[in-house]
Amino acid sequence: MRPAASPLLEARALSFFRQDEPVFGPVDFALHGGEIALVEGDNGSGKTTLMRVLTGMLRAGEGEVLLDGATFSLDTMAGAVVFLGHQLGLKFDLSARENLAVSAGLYGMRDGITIDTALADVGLAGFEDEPAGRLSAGQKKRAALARLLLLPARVWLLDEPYANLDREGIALVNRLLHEHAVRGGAALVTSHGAVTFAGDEPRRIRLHA
Amino acid sequence: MRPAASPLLEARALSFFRQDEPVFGPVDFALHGGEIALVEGDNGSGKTTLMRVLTGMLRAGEGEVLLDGATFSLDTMAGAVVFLGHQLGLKFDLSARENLAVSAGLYGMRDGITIDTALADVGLAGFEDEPAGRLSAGQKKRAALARLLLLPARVWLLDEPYANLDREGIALVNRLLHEHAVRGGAALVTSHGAVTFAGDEPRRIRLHA
Amino acid sequence: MIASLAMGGYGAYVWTAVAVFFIVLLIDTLAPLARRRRNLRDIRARIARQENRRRPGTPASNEPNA
Amino acid sequence: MANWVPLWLHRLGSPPTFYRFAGSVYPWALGLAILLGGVALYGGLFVAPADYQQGDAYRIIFIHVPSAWMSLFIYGVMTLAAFIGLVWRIKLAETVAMESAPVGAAFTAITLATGSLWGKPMWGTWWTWDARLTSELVLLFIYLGIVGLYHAFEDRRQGARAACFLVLVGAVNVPIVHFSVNWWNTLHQGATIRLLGPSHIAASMVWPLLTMMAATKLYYIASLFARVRADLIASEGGKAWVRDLALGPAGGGKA
Amino acid sequence: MTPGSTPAACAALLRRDLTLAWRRRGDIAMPVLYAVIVVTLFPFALGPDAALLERIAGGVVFVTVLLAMLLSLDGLFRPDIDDGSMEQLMLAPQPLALLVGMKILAHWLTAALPLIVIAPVLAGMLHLPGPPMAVLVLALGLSTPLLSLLGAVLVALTAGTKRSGMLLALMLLPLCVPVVIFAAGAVAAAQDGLPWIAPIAWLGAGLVLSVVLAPLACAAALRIAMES
Amino acid sequence: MTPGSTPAACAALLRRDLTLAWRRRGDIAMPVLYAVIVVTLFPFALGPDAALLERIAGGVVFVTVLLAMLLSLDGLFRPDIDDGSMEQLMLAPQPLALLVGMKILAHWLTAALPLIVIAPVLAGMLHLPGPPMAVLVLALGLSTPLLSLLGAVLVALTAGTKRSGMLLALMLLPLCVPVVIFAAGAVAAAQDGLPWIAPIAWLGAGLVLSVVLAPLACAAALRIAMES
Ligand code: HEM
Ligand SMILES: Nc1ncnc2c1ncn2[C@@H]1O[C@H](COP(=O)(O)OP(=O)(O)OP(=O)(O)O)[C@@H](O)[C@H]1O
Ligand SMILES: Nc1ncnc2c1ncn2[C@@H]1O[C@H](COP(=O)(O)OP(=O)(O)OP(=O)(O)O)[C@@H](O)[C@H]1O
Ligand SMILES: [Mg+2]
Ligand SMILES: [Mg+2]
Repeated sequence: MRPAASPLLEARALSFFRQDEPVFGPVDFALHGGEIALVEGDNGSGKTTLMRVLTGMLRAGEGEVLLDGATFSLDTMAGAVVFLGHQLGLKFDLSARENLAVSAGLYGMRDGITIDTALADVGLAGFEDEPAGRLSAGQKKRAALARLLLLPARVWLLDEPYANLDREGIALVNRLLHEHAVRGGAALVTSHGAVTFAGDEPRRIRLHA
Repeated sequence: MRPAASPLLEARALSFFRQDEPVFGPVDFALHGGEIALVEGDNGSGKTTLMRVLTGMLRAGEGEVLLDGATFSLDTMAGAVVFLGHQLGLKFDLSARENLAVSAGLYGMRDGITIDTALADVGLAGFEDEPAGRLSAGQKKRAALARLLLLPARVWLLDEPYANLDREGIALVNRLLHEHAVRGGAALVTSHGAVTFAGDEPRRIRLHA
Repeated sequence: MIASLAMGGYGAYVWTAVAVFFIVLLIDTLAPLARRRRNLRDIRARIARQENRRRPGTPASNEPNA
Repeated sequence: MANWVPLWLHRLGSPPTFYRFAGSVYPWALGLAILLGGVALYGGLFVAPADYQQGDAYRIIFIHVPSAWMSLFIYGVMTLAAFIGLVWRIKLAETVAMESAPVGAAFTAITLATGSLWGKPMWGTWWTWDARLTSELVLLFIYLGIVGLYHAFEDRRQGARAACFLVLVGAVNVPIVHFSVNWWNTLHQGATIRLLGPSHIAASMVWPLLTMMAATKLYYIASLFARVRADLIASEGGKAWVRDLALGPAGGGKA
Repeated sequence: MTPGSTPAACAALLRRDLTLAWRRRGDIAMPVLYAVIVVTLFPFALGPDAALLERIAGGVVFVTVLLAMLLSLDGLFRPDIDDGSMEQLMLAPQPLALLVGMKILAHWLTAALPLIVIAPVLAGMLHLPGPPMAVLVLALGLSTPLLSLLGAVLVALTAGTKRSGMLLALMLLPLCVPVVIFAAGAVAAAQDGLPWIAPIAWLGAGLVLSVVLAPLACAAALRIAMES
Repeated sequence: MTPGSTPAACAALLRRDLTLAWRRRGDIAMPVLYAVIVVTLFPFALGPDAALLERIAGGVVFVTVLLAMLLSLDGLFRPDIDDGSMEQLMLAPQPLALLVGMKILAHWLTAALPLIVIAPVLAGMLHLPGPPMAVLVLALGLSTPLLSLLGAVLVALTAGTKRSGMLLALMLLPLCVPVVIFAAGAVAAAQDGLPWIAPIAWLGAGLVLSVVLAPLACAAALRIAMES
């Protein structure tokens, strides 16, 4: 684990405006390696919006995002962050294995892991060659979770990773998060608070509508 | 409440095949007025598929579906069933109010309710004129739930109504279901079992993958 | 006067051109004025709605039921 | 580039300031435009003598040519504004570029219509596919594409940025329109009217033309300002000054 | 009109589709602009020879209108299927064929009518003279609803597939051949001063037939498409 | 090629797009069939006069190829944006312009190349003789990548909007005008036995310029499009 001098991901007085109305108020947090934070908020409180601002896809209204102590921008820091959104980024015509191969080609691969072990780890053993479009809603989510396992990124931004998963799937997400923290990574997870977050008691960031 | 002689919705040895493999095994159940059943099953166990078979959208492989004691078919029975699927059927360019007006025009309206009271009831007061596309994921779901309130259909088929909702939203779904049962309606609800079903203890139908 | 209006037989062309000029520019003048009025009306409606959201559920609210 | 540009623009670019400024200029610009336009038309249609070749049909020139000039001039203004808007992210510049487009499209449409109306008696056809006519038609499409792209976005600011981009891409067409008569042999006449050098036509024809040119420029300013005001209200909807305006006694009334 | 009755349902659906079109009124203008631009391309590609252009004017305008309608057809059922509205239409207590008929009507009003209005201008740019122009408008008035109806059946058939735009074009174009032959034939006949009533009458007959049959076929095709 | 390096990323993306195209190889055939059918419509609409058809052959083939490419352009970025893949591309450690360039290359290979192959057949159907045919193929070889690149920039601009198909046509066609004039002009010159090198050289110059600039512009436009 690296010295936690500068936090991996930091937001300073971050806010976002739509037509001059704040979607979420100024948010401050600092995530060091090994930390996981849960962003909670009711429907419409701006969780998804916050995530997109953190990836650099939306331009922050005020405040700034720092990655490893440096101002984050898509050009300089790309590759350090992996994002799992409402849209999973799976090509329905490619098999789960092929989908992961593309991600690995783009982002590189963590040492000591293969695509097939990652798929087995998320419970999709036997579905490797099934086109992603034929998987059920929850199985698709699992395939997307396998990406997290595979890629070397140290910061995970997960938007509602629990949605559509059964109990076992939720436990899986928690295990992945735990292992990631142990490896020294940081993760920000949103949830509308209806599912119990079963891992170690995490940091909580609340958004208010 | 009508005499519960013949059940409102009945499935007899119902099953569905994809490429000759059963997606779900033979399912039997009978829902009388005032009854609510929860379909549970892991990811990929066929809950969505069962729902689509029940609406008549997919043709049952074996077995049959009876509505009010008569064989169900799209032509004869339409209007008695209202279906809420993964796709909510909202037009993003129309306001919540306009969306409901279309549904009311198509299906008719229950007595003693107006579109605005239905919207207020699901917590969207003040959002009536907002284009549905600008609502957050959970707010969209609520707008779709308002349809249930408005339409006179006696059978509700709800596919994962709890997904994307915050705690208050889940309570809302339970209240709607309860009121529907009291009025003598029947409802079939799927859930992947990760959310606690907080209403009166319902009937449970389990699907196995 | 009549003669000059007839434009030596080309009156139809010249006067249609003048009419096109005025009609197009008239529409172009009126459009933003109407839009400004509509925008102000929308903003008033939005303010009213936001007030409504702050004090939610005035009609038909039986929330504690759940 | 020097940073006095953003500084200066930021000062005038404060939306409420500009809103008030535009509101006070608007009636003067429009009034003067109508006045000058009336004088020019009177001069052109009744005072100026008939052309020895074209008879009275040439009088369309007093509408056609100033409109044609405006159709190009406005695109030039848009290009400049779009560039400033994209480089320095100045909202007002984006707005000016976007709100100029409909006015430019209007003048382009007028040019096409009056050109056709002139072409029928002169060339015996409403339309030919000569270089200047066609490039002017393409200019209309570009204007419409810009307007369409701007409105296709849910988010106005985002739409403005995308459409500003398109403005820059489409700018190549402007020199083509202007120089087409020199580059290709066409039916359309070349620069017969010289503003400075000795011109082939009588002074009584030149002054209405110049007056009309001034009138169209003023009209452009008036229309642009009215549009920018409408746009500012929509895009600044959440700000206090707009709320005050909306809730104000006369519902905004005069600014 | 009590809500839920058949007239109310038809009115609600028609109003919905027209409102949606109005909200995106830019999209209504698009087929028109597309047609204008395609027609404009021909003189560039062929050179500005007026006699040649006049000779091909009728044909080019028909082909262009056809292609413009084709592009807009893809949006006839696809959005409703994608957002779940189609399921609601199918479960509604009204006959699906009727509801589908309303959707086709709305489509014709928003996509084809503006094209008919602009067609004389396009033909004029290609130097088509006045009298054939009247026949052109008449032929378009009969052939565009025919294309809407035929197109709707095909678009319903392809609705179950992911990307249907091209597939649709492929399936529709052969069906359009007779329509194009009759319509362009009528204009050509008018241009040459020959009688042009017969082809127009054929178009009319085809239209009557398809007004009755197409919505039924369309509803059946949609049922199949939704079974996936 | 270690995974994550720039060549590996480009290869992975190119392979992905080509595999996807292959999985839907029906869709590759679509533009070709579309072009075939549109070209076939002309003899029906204009009558089977061989001299007339030969006169318009070059122009009609160009316009048709252009329209066919236009239809396929819409699918260049839209699916990636809709399913969340675009976000992954933007967050990847490689320069976006390069990745976008790969996507454009894949698009040209799958959408334009088959059209170039079929074009001589189409021109033959319209009675275009042999020597101008060679010029036609050459002109297409230079103008289709140009169209892919220009189209990609515009399609990226419209990517943030809901429905882009028609808008794209409106924006692209003015930019195509010079391309069509030069390309069809070269064929016409060859048909008349005049020198045709100059327009071809212009096309080449335009192509070189846009190979360099278009991917950059495209990446910038996509950034704007994703901000919604
Ligand atoms: C639809 C048809 C026509 C179109 C689209 C058209 C377009 C234009 C444009 C764009 C200009 C401005 C060029 C510039 O400032 O660089 C222009 C100028 C002019 N047009 Fe036309 N025109 C049309 C028909 C005609 C006809 C029929 C005549 C007269 C026979 C005519 C006479 C002129 C004259 C005298 C000028 C001023 C030239 C100069 O001083 O630069 N135009 N036209
Ligand atoms: N594209 C958009 N345009 C305008 N407003 C939007 C848009 N997307 C979201 N909003 C608004 O922004 C607010 C925050 O939305 P967001 O999607 O971030 O909420 P959320 O916290 O993710 O909610 P949920 O739990 O329902 O997914 C909501 O009030 C919503 O209405
Ligand atoms: N269009 C399809 N084609 C082929 N197989 C499919 C299709 N849709 C679903 N399946 C398969 O059918 C099975 C049941 O899918 P279904 O969507 O009904 O599951 P579900 O119970 O709704 O799961 P979830 O909780 O994840 O939504 C899954 O194994 C899935 O792989
Ligand atoms: Mg969300
Ligand atoms: Mg499901």
